[in-house]
Order: sequence, then structure tokens, then C-alpha cells
Amino acid sequence: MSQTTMPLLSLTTFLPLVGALFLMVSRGQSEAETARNARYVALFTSLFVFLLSLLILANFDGSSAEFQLVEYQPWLESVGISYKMGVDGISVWFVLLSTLLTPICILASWNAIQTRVREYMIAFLVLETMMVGMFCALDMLLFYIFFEGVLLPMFLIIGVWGGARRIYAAFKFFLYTLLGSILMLVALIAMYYFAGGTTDIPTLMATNFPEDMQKLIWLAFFASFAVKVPMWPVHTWLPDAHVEAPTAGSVILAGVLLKMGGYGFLRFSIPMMPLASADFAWIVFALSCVAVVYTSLVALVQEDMKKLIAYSSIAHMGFVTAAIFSVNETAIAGSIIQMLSHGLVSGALFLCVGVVYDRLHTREIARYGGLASNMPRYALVFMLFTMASVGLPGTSGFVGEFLILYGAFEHNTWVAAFLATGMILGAAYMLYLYRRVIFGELTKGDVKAMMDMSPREIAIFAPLIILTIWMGVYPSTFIDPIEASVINLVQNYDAAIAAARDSASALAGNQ
Amino acid sequence: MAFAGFMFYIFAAITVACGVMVITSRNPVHSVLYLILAFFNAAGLFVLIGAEFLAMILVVVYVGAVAVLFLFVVMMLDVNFVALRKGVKKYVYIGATLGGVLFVELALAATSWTLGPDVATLTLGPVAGEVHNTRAIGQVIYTDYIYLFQGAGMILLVAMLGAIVLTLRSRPGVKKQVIADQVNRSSKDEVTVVKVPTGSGV
Amino acid sequence: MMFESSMLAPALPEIALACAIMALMMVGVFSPAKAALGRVSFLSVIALVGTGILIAVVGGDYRLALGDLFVVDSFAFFMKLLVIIAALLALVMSDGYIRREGMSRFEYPVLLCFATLGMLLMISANDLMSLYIGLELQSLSLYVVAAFQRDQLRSTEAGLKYFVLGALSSGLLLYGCSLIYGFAGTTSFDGLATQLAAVDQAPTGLIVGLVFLSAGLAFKISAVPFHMWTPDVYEGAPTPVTAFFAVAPKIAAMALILRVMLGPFGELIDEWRQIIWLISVASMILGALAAIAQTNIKRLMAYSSIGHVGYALMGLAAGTEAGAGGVMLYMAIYLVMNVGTFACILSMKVKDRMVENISDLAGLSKTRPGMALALMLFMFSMAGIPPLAGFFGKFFVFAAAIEAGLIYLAVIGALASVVSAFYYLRIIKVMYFDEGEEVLDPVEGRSMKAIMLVTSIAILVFILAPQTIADYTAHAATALFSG
Amino acid sequence: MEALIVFLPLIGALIAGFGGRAIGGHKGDVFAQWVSSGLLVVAAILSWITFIQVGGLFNGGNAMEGYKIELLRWVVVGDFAFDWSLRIDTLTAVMLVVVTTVSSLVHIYSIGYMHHDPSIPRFQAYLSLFTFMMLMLVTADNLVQMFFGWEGVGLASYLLIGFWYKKPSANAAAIKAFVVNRVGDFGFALGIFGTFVMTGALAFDQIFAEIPMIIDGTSSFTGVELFGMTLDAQASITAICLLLFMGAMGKSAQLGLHTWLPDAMEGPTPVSALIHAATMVTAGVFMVCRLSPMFEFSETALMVVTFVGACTAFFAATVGLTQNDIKRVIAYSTCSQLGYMFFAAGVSAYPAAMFHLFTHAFFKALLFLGAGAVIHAVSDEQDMRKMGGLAKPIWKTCVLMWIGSLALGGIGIPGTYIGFAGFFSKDIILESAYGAHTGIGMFAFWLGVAAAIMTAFYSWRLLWMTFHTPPRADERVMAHVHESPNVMLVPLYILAFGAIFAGAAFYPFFTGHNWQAFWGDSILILEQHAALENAHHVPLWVKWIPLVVGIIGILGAIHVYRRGLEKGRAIGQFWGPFYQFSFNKWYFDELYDFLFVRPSFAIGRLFWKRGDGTVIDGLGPDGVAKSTNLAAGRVSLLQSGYLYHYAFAMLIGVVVLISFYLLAG
Amino acid sequence: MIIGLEHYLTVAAILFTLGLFGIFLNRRNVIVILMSVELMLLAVNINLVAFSAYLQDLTGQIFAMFVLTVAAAEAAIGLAILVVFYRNRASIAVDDVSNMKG
Repeated sequence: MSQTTMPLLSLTTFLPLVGALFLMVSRGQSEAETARNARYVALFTSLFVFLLSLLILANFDGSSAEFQLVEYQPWLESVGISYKMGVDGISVWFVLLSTLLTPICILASWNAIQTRVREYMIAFLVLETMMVGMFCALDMLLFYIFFEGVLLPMFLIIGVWGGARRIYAAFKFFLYTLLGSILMLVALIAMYYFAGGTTDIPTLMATNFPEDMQKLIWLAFFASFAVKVPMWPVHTWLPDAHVEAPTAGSVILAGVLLKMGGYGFLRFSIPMMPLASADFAWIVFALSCVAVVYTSLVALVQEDMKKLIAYSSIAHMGFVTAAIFSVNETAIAGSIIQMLSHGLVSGALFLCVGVVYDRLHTREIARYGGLASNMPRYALVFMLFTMASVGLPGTSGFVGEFLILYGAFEHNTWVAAFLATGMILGAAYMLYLYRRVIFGELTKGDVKAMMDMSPREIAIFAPLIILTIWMGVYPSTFIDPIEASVINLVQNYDAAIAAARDSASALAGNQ
Repeated sequence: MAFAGFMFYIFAAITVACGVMVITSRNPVHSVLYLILAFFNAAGLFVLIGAEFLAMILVVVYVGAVAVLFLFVVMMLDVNFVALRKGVKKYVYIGATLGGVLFVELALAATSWTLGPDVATLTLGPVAGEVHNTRAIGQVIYTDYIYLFQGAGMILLVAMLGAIVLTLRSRPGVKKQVIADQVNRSSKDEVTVVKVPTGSGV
Repeated sequence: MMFESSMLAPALPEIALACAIMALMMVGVFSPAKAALGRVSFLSVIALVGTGILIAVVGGDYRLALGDLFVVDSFAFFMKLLVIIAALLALVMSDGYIRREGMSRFEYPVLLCFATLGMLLMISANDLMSLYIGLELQSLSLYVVAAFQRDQLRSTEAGLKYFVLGALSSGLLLYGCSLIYGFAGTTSFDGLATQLAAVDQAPTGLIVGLVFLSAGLAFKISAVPFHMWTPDVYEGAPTPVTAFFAVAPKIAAMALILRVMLGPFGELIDEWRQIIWLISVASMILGALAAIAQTNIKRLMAYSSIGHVGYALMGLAAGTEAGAGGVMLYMAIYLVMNVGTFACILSMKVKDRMVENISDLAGLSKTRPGMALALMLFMFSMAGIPPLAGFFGKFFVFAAAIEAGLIYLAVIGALASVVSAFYYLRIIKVMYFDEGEEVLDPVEGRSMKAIMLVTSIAILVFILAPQTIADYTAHAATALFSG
Repeated sequence: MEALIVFLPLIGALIAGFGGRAIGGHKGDVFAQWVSSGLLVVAAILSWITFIQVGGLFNGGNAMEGYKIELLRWVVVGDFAFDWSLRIDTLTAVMLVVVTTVSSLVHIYSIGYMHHDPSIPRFQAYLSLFTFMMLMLVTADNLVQMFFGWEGVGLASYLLIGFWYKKPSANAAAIKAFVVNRVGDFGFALGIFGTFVMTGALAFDQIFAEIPMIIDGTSSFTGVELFGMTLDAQASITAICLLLFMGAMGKSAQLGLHTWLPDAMEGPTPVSALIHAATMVTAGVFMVCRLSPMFEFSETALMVVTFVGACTAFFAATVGLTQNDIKRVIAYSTCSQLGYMFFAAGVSAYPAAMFHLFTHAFFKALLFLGAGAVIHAVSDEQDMRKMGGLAKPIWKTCVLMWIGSLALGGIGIPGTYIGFAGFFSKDIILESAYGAHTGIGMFAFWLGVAAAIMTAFYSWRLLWMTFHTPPRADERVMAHVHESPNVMLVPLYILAFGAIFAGAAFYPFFTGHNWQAFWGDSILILEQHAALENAHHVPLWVKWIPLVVGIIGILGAIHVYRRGLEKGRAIGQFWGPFYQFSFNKWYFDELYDFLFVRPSFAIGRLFWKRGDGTVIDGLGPDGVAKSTNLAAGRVSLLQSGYLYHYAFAMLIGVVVLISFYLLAG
Repeated sequence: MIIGLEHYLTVAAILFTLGLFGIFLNRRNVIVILMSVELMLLAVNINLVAFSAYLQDLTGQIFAMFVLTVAAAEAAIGLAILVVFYRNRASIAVDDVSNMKG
């Protein structure tokens, strides 16, 4: 365990909160001034946080599977719960993804949000704290707190700044995810007692839970993460939430929040409940396969841009879940890369929707058409991300998808085949969307009047574009730091399975 | 002993019968009166068992105060009791079932009573055979149970305060004689001597 | 004389409060009518603060007093402080309301003090009789304050319902006491404990008595199915009274039920655990469901409190030290959340008229952002969403229940908490997502603002140092088991 | 230098695309055109140099050994690793030449063809981008990079087909092309995974080294688990080859996955020439040839390849007979010719396939570009029924089209070096099919012959309908008819040169007796697969039959269309159902629409409204919410407000609890 | 014939049950409900006194005495509340005590 003098992770986690507090107590002379100040404070805070998170990366040793930059602070000491933060290869990129997307979201909301700007920015900064904290937490209760804490700002973001059916969406989002995660809490406590009164994640990873218990715990965790991911058939909150959330909310939702489920599987289900994971993998496979085909078909007939992308997210996350439970190095690395890529790409796609939504205030696909004529830059950017979403080689989408497909193929060809149909259907619905929005004759008057992307918007997209291509062309930058952790994860899993098999056969031998 | 047994049955029967009448009378006034009778008979049961003081208290407090209070209120509120008896039967069956079940259970519990093994050592105030019941109570109530006694006093205080605060009304429209004011009035304050110039009129 | 005073010493706070109350009544009677309320309110605050200080002075060491009818230990110490705080805050919060709403009589603070005294006696009860006396002292005062707005139908109806059902519950409780007395031969808690420890199989009559006793106590904490009075009384009673109802008596009654169940009847845990399990589940479910249909915020809070009691009872059902500690922590957090919420409810005025419909909160986040923020925090906290304090309350009772193997109870509780989150969210929704027509008046009075601020900060920063309180409750819980 | 060839077009694409737009206006257009064309010409020249070096053209056709240029690490996850690197051998070199040559000519041609278009920089950038992707494909050193190029050309094709994005038909065609290709890629991807599972490698060298060991049983290979079955070595190779071939079918528009190609004619004509005739669609053929060391070990796979190729050749030719759109005719012809290439590959005559690929690139690009010139001349009319009589006004184009058609028809004198390019390659293919001496070979041979008649027929039908029948266009159009500018014609001349001489010039290298030296280790043919060797020793009638049937076809076409369209129409009516069958492309589109497209939408809608809406939400969140609300209402009814109900509840509660205890305890 | 504790307890049980039944039966008048409760309390007192006698322990009687006292106080308060309610509603019919529900 490497130690640095500066508590980098805590700083990164809680700095946004400082910004939020500052915003909360400060107030400008006028409404407009308050709003402007809020925007700048939020932007600079989040940018600074991003820079800090780059320091995390700089201090991260990719060749080690250990948790790094570990911070420890007594907290609920008498019951064996502590404040413990740290990152390993599995979490480090997610931290960066969160810190990267936050300033982008704030920029994207620059003009789109005109009411209660200060509150909006506060919500986003709080959200950032929760997200980063969740990926850094090395104590399960702490993890849970951050995991659930995300709900609060997100609920408000959807509910206050959302669209017409925002209330329905916000409630659905909140209650659905709460239902899932509260069962996890119960399981978490059970694990806590079994492990002798500790919620320390590394300790729990080293604990051997009996198989029956693993199964129960696994199901409880599954309830939580499956909703979060979301997996079919508990996915219906996502389209609603996405559609109603403001652009930046959708970006965060798709970009980071969905990853929390995948991250949870990687952090808890696989290492802590390997036997149950092996036993129940078929459920995940079945659901993932259904999700890929089902949601892709549903995406094909959507009339709302955001809803379409939301359904595509479900399909893409179906790849991820299937990969995670294939538990081999390729699949797991692929799932992480796919999650990162999806974070960038679907985030960018939602931003793309936001760009036109800001101009025309509708997400109905039929209201657009022919944007290529008056918004060529936009068309190009949209094309890039469409292709990345489709998984075109050379973009980030390909690397993750390809690794996942291979990983799944190695584990079970049927799964791989089902997932691969997602490649076909994905192309169909994304291109169909692109065609209806960008291509065609430019006839509608209000659409004609739309201006191409502003420099601010280009600035928002620029980092995403660069990263998307970077990840597609030279993904080693992203794979190398995680590899040690992934190998470690897979080895431990295999060892656990082998040990169980040995003991089972030993039992059989005795009889 | 036989007489005591006989009296027990008399008292018990009347108590129970009065209990039945309390809940079945059409007229609330009758109910109260039956209640009073039930208390009297219960007092008789107390006497039979050797709790004279309690019997007395029951009559004094319950009959003298509580029941009369009930009677007073029933009469004061002058409720139209005939109209109140409609639709009685709706809940009779469920009530009867429930009552039956409860009675059986209580009876079961009651008949299972045995003297606990160490009960004798636990009794706080053993009944001294030679001391009269009232005296025996008097001996402990201000010593061992002073705390409860004071507490009960506080409760009565609350009851008084509560009853007053709820029901006492100062009616603003009503003119009342305040003797002290009248007595305190001095003619100097009230009477002014006015000299009236002649011819001008008042 | 020395002997006598040391005998009395543990009960010093109660004695002082009793004397103070009588003095207060004198002050009230002999003050000019207009000044009476102000003086008595002020003095009663001082009296309560003084009592609190005395409680602190007496401390939490285990001591018996007054013919062993009265006990002080660290558990009593903690719960008493909670009660005093609740009473104090309720008293402070009622100030504006009672002046406006035709309740401006000095008996009000006096009665609150009486009720507080009753609660302190309950918490320290070490005998069925002192339990009963304390309980009745509290109940009678509460009956009166519930009906305190005697010119209003709602208030008197609330008082009437509360009284009738309260009397019934007293009857049940007493019947239980009588059976326990008869079958165990003693009313003393210590005696009961030794008696029960001595026998293998508790007599049936004793258990039946225990059930009756639990029913009476469950009424006081408004656990299902003895909860029926709660919504009506919460709604009908004057709002500050409701605020008081929602916290102080709950804490005291919960303390009582903990002490009774874990102390004298600790041996019978296998018998009563099922009962507590049932009413806990029923309370959680009913509290969650019934609140959904409410439009009146006070009524909603009533159901909410029913639900909370269900969660707290989970800790009791566990029957362990961790469980008892969890309940104590839960009640402490419950106190803070409820006081804060009621501070908000008491500030709901439109053009000097009190309003209490949830829809009146519409658009609050724009018109009164501070209050809306505070109320939102309380609601999230009540829903048990981390990182707010309410989560920790739930966490500890859940943990205790799971440790005791009550997995199903925990799972049901978890599910119920999702349902209950719905109506808490609804309030937030009304404040944040809806547009309001009427603008609420600004929060009146510095004390109200201060209460909102302090309570909201408290539930927000609880996460920073949960250890301090958790340690204390864990320590205090041991007192219940040692005796 | 090889890297330059590959990346110059990419640079060109970026500069032309962004630079052209940045400069804007006509200047921007010109800039984009010349930069992209110029860079491609450079690339083409470099390619020829490479070709000459690698192929050892001045060395008697003794090729250099293939070599590798490492560029960048791509993905490394444990063993699953692949790099960006270029592999240069004869096969690559041939493709380099084809791609860069045709591409540079098309670039130049486009300067003229597209000069009215408002988005010239975009067009040029797309073309260059396509070229880059295609070059990545052909220079790929591993399967994944090939897949990159594979999908990349798909993207470029998509962009170019949909170039006129305002046309709904163009957009539909673009999507169709991409999605149908994706279906093929589905198989390709699975094939790649299978290959890796089997051989533990993705780079060609390693794969090819491993395969024979697997067949021998000298490797650690234990079998591939595929769809629940564990396959032995032979079956694994077959399965994997078939999966990979599925990709080739998609890209090369083979029967079943061909439907996108005719629709792709919605794109500008230069695109059709470059992508949908000369280069991209041949990627499938290239792939099979590249993977010959795998296919060679699976008789079944080769049979399937032969079968599919032969059927495609025949099928597309039948459809070509009746089409009226000038470009569609050529498109089906392309499809058909690709079928030839595949069955050549299927009988292990990979060099023949490559040779045909090579010559076909010239004459098919010529035909397409010529068709473009025609379309250009008649004011963007593509329907041949509205043409006619163009032989005089645009005689240069007419001559060029004749050359192209002659090459396509495979006219030449067997046994000599006299003949158009297509003659040499087509003949060797048919001879190889015959020479395979297998049933499937004969099947392919005869279908090939049948296709040859039809090829000739529709080619001359096209020529006559366009040039030699009386004009059917209105006068305004006729008055407008003009010869294309030189910037368009010069590339045509070059291509025509190729169409005439490429066959004769390269026959000795590609498929002559020295072919093994020329192809070196880039193509593997097992001893027992001697089709190509046998092709040189077939009976005389086999050598002559293509020519004979070609001439029959030509004469037939001239006979029918000599005077105009009436006779053709009459024959069409006479053959009623057959005509319709052919005219409607064997109803493939309708079938697919019925089988896949409509059901997809219908099922999607069903899943959405019924599945998500009614079932999942109805039973899930909404249903739960509803029942919770209902329960809440019920519970709240319990709270009746009546005191006695409350008392009942308490009493019932007590009694129940006591009973519970007494009964349970 | 020996009058055992059971006899007293049974009488008490009967009275208690009657009290309960009375609540179900007399559901129209609040006062009668209160009287039913008084019957229950009487049952309690009989229990306590009987136990006290049979246990030879004064505690029960003391308890009963406090019960009596408190019950009196309770009745006073209760009737006061009833009176104020009556002033507002002009009725003490149970059905009229139902303005708040849900």
C-alpha cells in the first residue's frame, strides 16, 4: 500500500462539497449575478477537482493490484466501521470519469439552465462528491452511503429541472433504485456480522462466506446493482429518468450512475461471492441477452431521441453485465473499458440531444430532419458518437465491445452470439436515429433557423471526442493500469471456485 | 364459611348482572345506576375477602365521586338516548365472539394460578394477621409508598387543573357584581361637584 | 436526615420539577391575566432547563430510591435528557402559536411540565405501580392539552378520542399488571426479574398479563394495532401539542417498553419477541401505507411516527444490547428530525392563518428556500437516505435485528421503508417540483429559525461523528441488562 | 513508404475535409479536390513501386517474402493482443495497386463529376477516408485490424451512399448497406473469436503457423466449444471458416446478403465505381484469399464458398437481365462477377480469384464511370428507357463503354494473348472450376457459363438501350447532351487502357505457370487442390465455351434491342412470371422486409408498449404503485374516524395477540 | 364450599369481558363506553384485591387504591373533555365524534 502525504482521494471527494457550501452561503446582488457566480464557481471547482483527480492517476501504480492511496480514519470504531478510501485498477478510471463529466455537465448547463441556477450547481457538486466517494470507498457502509446519497441530488435534478413528466420519472428513479439498494443494505449487514464485525472491503474480499449465504447475499446485491445497471426487466426507470432529466442530468445518469451497478458487481459480487456468482451467472447471461435484443428492438421504434439513447444504454450495459459474469480477464477488462467508453459516448450522445433540444425544445425525432444542412459541425460530432455507440473499430466503443464479445465467447458462445446481435441492431437503431435527425430535406422552418454549435459547445465535446478516439486507437493507456487488478480479480475468483470444487470432490470422495 | 360462600355468590351474581345491565340499558342514567349497584356489590366482595379499607374506598370514591359525576354529566348533557340505540346489533356478533374468546382465555389463565415458589419472600407488604387492614395500609402508604402517594397527588392536581382549564369559562357578555370594587369606590372619585353659573343651565 | 436526603437524591430532578410546577401555578394565578402566560412560559423553560441540569448532576450511575420504586441508571439518564430536550423545544416552539390561536392561558406550559414530569417518572419506574402512576400523570396532562383549544371541535374531538382510548388502554394495562402481580407475586421489576429467572416455564397467566401490559404500552408508542388514536389526535390537537406528542411521550413510552421488556421480562424474550415482531411489522407496513393517502401534513406525520415506532421496535425485537442501543439512537435521531419538521409545520402560515395541508407547501423552495431546504433534509432523513442522520438510526436497528437473526423482519422493514420514502418524497416534490399559488409567511421568531437551523445541521453533520452518540447508547443499553 | 501509402489518404481526408470547409466556397472545393487527388496519386505511384518490388515484376515474377511494419500497440489484455501493423506481401501489393489506382482515378474523375455539388470537400474527404480504410484492410496483419478496415470501409460506404443526404432513398440505402454488412460482420467477429480460441493468436503469421499443427494434432488444441458443441479440429476450422465467410458474404454482397449492393447505387456514381465495384466489395474475396491457409484445410468451407459464389454469379446475372436503371445493371453485374471470384476461391484457385478481382477493378470502374458520364450527359437521368441515341453525341463515352463491356463479356481469343482483361481472368476461373474435377466445381462451371451468356446479354442490352436505339429522352435533354470534360475522360482512358491490357500483361504473373513464385507465401494451396494447375490443361471446348456463349449473348441482345425496346418488352410479357421474378430481384427485398424489417419494428413496438408499458411497468413499478395506493386507500378507510372502531381495533389486537400466544406458544 | 381465588378471578374476567362487550354493544354513546371502561377497572381491582388476599400481600390492595384514585382523576378529566366536546358539537353520540378520519 502506497501512502502519500496528501489525502488525495478525500480531497477529490469532498472538494466539490466545499464549493457547494460556498455557493450555499454566498449570494449575489441580483438573480442574474447569483446565477453567473454560481456557474463560475461550480465550473472552477469541478475543473480543479478534475485536475486533482489527474494527480490520483499520476500517483497510481498500475502494475499493482493493491488498493492504493489508501486513507484511513476511525469513524464508527466501536462497531468496526471506518472511513477508508482507496483506489485500485477497477475503480481508478471511474473516479476520473466522474470528475471529467462533471465540468462537462456544468458547461453543458451553462445556458440551458436558467432557473435556480445556484441550486442546480449545488446539486451537481454534491452529486460529484457522492460519485467520487462511491468509487473510492473501501468500507462497505461508506460505499453504501455514497451509493444511496447519489439519489438525493439526482432526484432533485430530475424533479426540479426536468421535463413534463419529471415527477413520475423522479419518483420512479428514486423508489426503484432505493428498493434495490435497501435490500443490499440488509445483505451488507449480514456480511458484516459474518465477517466478525467489519465492513472493510479488503477484509470482506478475503472472507470466505458459505455458499448458501453467498447466494442470499448475492441476490440482495443483485437486486441493487441490477436496478442500477439497469438490467432487463428492471430497466424501465431508465428511459423515463433519461427523458425527463435535463441534459446534464442524463449525461451523469448514463455516464456515471449506470456504472455504479457494474462497478458494484466487480467490487462485491465477483470477489466476495464467487461461488454464488458462478451459480447465478446464467441468470445474468439470460437477462443480459434478453436485454440486448429486447431493448435494441425497443430502441428501434422510439420517437423520442433521449428515450432511444436510453434504451441503447440498457443494451450496452447488457454487454457489460454479461461480460462481468464471464469472469475472464478479457471480459472484465472489456467490461471496464466498455463502461468507460459508454460513459463518454452515451454522455456525448445525450449532450448531442441537448444541443438541439436547447434550440428547439423538443426531443421528438420527427420534429427534426435535415440538420446536416445547417449544422454540419453538429452532424459530424453526432456521427462520430453514433459510430462510437455502434462500436465502430477505431472508436472507444469497439475496444470494449470486442473484448467483451471475446470474453463472453470464451465463456459461452451462445451468449456471445446473442450479444453480437446487438451489434447489428445497434447499428440499425442508431443509424435510423441519425438519419431521421440529421439527414433528409431541411424543410421545417424552425429547424432551419437553428444555428450550428457554438464554441462553448465545441469545447464541451472536444475532450469527449479526443478521448473517444484515443481509447479506440490506443486503449493501452486505459487498459494497462487496470490489468493487474483485473488479473488479481480473476485469479482470486478462479481460486475460490477451484477450492470449492476441491472440497466438494473431497466430500464426495469421503462418502 | 358456607355463609361466606353463599354471600360471595350473591354479590358476584349481582355484580355480574349489574354489569350486564350497565351495557345493555337503553337509558344511560340507568346504566350509571346499575354501575353504582355493581360497585356496591364489588365492595361486598372486598369485604368478604378481608379488604375492608378498599371496600370503603370503593364506595366513597367510586360511588360517591365517580359515579355521581357520571350521573351528573349524563343528566346535564341531556342526551336524546332513545335515538342512540339504533343499529346496535351490527357489532354484537363480533363483540360476542371476541368476548367469548377472551373470557375463555382469561379463565384458562385464571385457573392455572398457583402460588409461585418464592412468592413469600418477594412480598413487599406482608399482611400482618393481627393488624387491622386499614391500619396495615396506613402503615405502608406514607412510608414505603410515599412516592406513589405523592405521584397520585400530582395526578389529582392535574385532574383539577385540567378540569378547570377545560370547562371554566369567563363569559364576557355577563355582568357580575364585584363587591370589592363597590366597597372600594370612594365618593371623591365618582362624584364631582359642579358649580353651575346661574342662568346658563347645565 | 442525611440518610433521607441521600435516599431522595436520585429523584432530585423530579422532585424539583414537581415543586417548580406548583410554584409556576402560583405565579400564573397571581400574575395579571395578560402577563401570566409570558411569565409562566419563561419560568417553565427555566424549570425544565434546571431539571435537565439536575438530571445531569444526578448522572447515570445505577441507584435506587424511594422504596426501590424509582431507579436511575445510564439508560434513564439518556432518555430523560431526550425527553427534557423534546419538552423544552416543544415549549419554545409553541410560543407564537398559542398566543395566536386562542390558547393563551398559563396552564398550557404548566401542563406540559406536568406531562414531562410524568415521563421522567415513567423512565425511572422500577415497579409496575410507579410505572402506572408516571404513565397516568403523563397521559392525563396530555388529554388536557390535546383538548386545549376547547372552542374548536377538532381539538376537543382529539382530546375525547385520546381520552377514551387512553382510558381503555389503561384498563388493559392494569389488567395485565394485576395478572402479573397475581402470578408473580410482586410488582417490583427486580422482583419480577428474579422470579422469572427462577422458574423454568412462566405461568400462562403471567404471559397473558404481559400481553395486556404490552398492549397498554404499545398504545402509548402508538404501535399497530393500538395506534388508531394517533392520526386523529395529531391532526386535531393544536399543532404545538402535536409537536410535543410526536416526540416526548414517544421517547418516554419507548424507554418504558424497553425497560419493562428487557428488564423484568428479559427472561421471557422468546415469548414476547413474536408479539413485538408482529406489531413492529404491522406498524412499519401500516405507517408506510396509510401515510400515502394523506393530505394533511400533521396526519401524515402521525403515520410517519407509527412507521418510525415500527422501526424502533425492530431493535427491541432483537432483544440485545445492540438492539436497545439502536432504539435509543433511533429515538434520539427521531427527536431531532421530528422537532425540526414540526418547527417547519408550525411556520406554515398564509397571511397569519395556520395552514396544514401538504399542498400549501407548493413552491416553497422558491418562496422560502431555507425552510424548504431544511424540510427536505428532514424528509430525506426520515426516509432513511444516507448520508443523513435518519439512515444511521435505521442502520443500527436493522443491524441489531439481523444480528439477532430476524432477517425477515429486516427485509420487511427494508421494503416498508421504500414505500414510506414515497410519501416523504411527495412532500419534497410539492415543495420543489410544484408551483405554489400562495406564499407562506416568513418564519416567525428567532427561536423557530434557530431550531430549524440547528436540527437540520444536526442531521446533516451527524455522519461526521456518529461514534460519540452510538458509544453512549451502547454503553447505556448495558444498564438495561445488568439489573 | 508503405505507411505513407496507407496514411496519405487519411491525411488527405482530414485536410480536404476540414481545410476545404475552412477555406470555403469555390476555393475550398478546389483545394479539397486537388489535395486529396494529389495525395492519392502519390499513394498510387508508391503503390505501383511497392507492387513492382514486392511482386518481383522485373524479377521474373519471383515475389519477395512478405514483411511486417509495426506501427502501434493496440489492445493487449493478457494473450488477447493485437497491434496496429502493416503486412506487405504480394497479395497486399496487388490490392494496394488496385485500391490506390482506382481510387486516385475516381478522385480525379470526381473533380469533374461533382463540380456542381455544394459539398465537394466532404465528398473528397469521404473518398480519401474510404481509401484509407480500404488500405488498412488490405494491409492488415491481424484479423482485428482487418476488421477495423472492414468496418471502416463500411462506414465510408455508408457515408458515401448517403452522401446526398436529402434523398430519403439514399439514406435508406446507406442504412441498409451498413446494417446488412453488420450482419456479415456478426459472423466475422465470431469467426475472429473462434480463431483466437483455436489458435491462441490473432496475427496472421501465428494463425497460419498454428493451423497445420492443429490439423496434425501436434498443438495443444483441445477443441472449440461452439454453441454447446465441442468441435474437433476439422470441424472447428470449418465452423470458423464459415463464420468468417459470413463476413465476406456481407461485404461482397453474396447471395443472401447482397440486397444492399443494388441500393447502394443511390450514391454518386464515382462512389459506385470505387467502392461498389472495384474495391470494397472485393474485400470479401481478398479475405478468403488472405485466409487461404485456413480455408484450405476445410473442404466443407470451400464447398460452401464455391456454392455461394456460383449461385450468386447466376442469380445476379438473371436479375441484371431485366433492370432498367443503368447503374443497377452494372451493380448486378458486379454482384455476379464477385460470385465468379468466390467460386474461383472456393475451388482453391485463389490466384484466379485475385486476377479477376484485379481486372474487374479496371473494367468495372470503367463501366461505372462511363455510366456516370452518360448520366452526366443526360441531366442525371439513370433510367435507360429514357435514353437511347447517345452514340453520336457522346461517342467517346460510347467507345469507352464498349471497351468496358467487351472486357466484362470476356472477349478474346483463347490460347493467345489477345483479349480484353476480363477474358483472361474469367476464362481461368471457369477453367479452374472445371479443373477442380469435383461435383461442386462442375456445378460452378455450368452456372458460370450460364451467367456468362446473361452477362453478355445484359451488357449489350445496356449498350443498345443507351447508345444505339433511337432517342427516347425529351428534346431539351437531348439538346443538352454533351461529352464529359477531360478531367472525367482522362481517368476513363486510363481505365480503358487497363481494361484492355491488364489481362494480357499480368496473366503470366497472376495465374500463369509461375504463379507460385509470384504469390509466394501469401497464398497457400494444398497439394490436393490442383484446380489452377489443371486449368491449364482443360479440354479445348472448355477454353472456348465462354467466348461462344458470350457472343451468343451479345447477338441475342443486339437482336432484341436493335430497333428499340418494344421487342424486349414483348419478350418480358411473354415470360411473364419469370420476367417479374427477375425484375423484382427474386423478391429478396420483399422477403427480408417481411421476415426481418417489419417484424423488428412490430416486435419493438410490442416490447415497448406491451412489454415495457403493460407488462413490466404494469406489474412492476406502476402496478406496485397502483396497488400500494389502493392499499393505502383501504388502510386509510380503516381509520374510519369512529371511536368505537378504534377501540375494536385495540381489543381485537389484544385478543389476537393473546390467542396467538396461547395457540402458538 | 371453599371460595377459591379462581372464583374471584372468574368474576373479574366476566366483568372485564362485559366491559369489552359493552364497547362493542353500546357503540352510540361515549359515556357508556366510559362506563364499560369503569367495569374493566372494577375487574382489575377485584383481581388485585383477590390476589392480594391470596398472596397475603398488601401490595395488591395498595395498587388497587391507587387505581381507584387515578381512575377518579381520569373520570374527572374525561368528563370535562366530554363536556367541552358537547359544547362544540351539541352531541356525545359516538358517530358524531368522527370529524377526523382517513
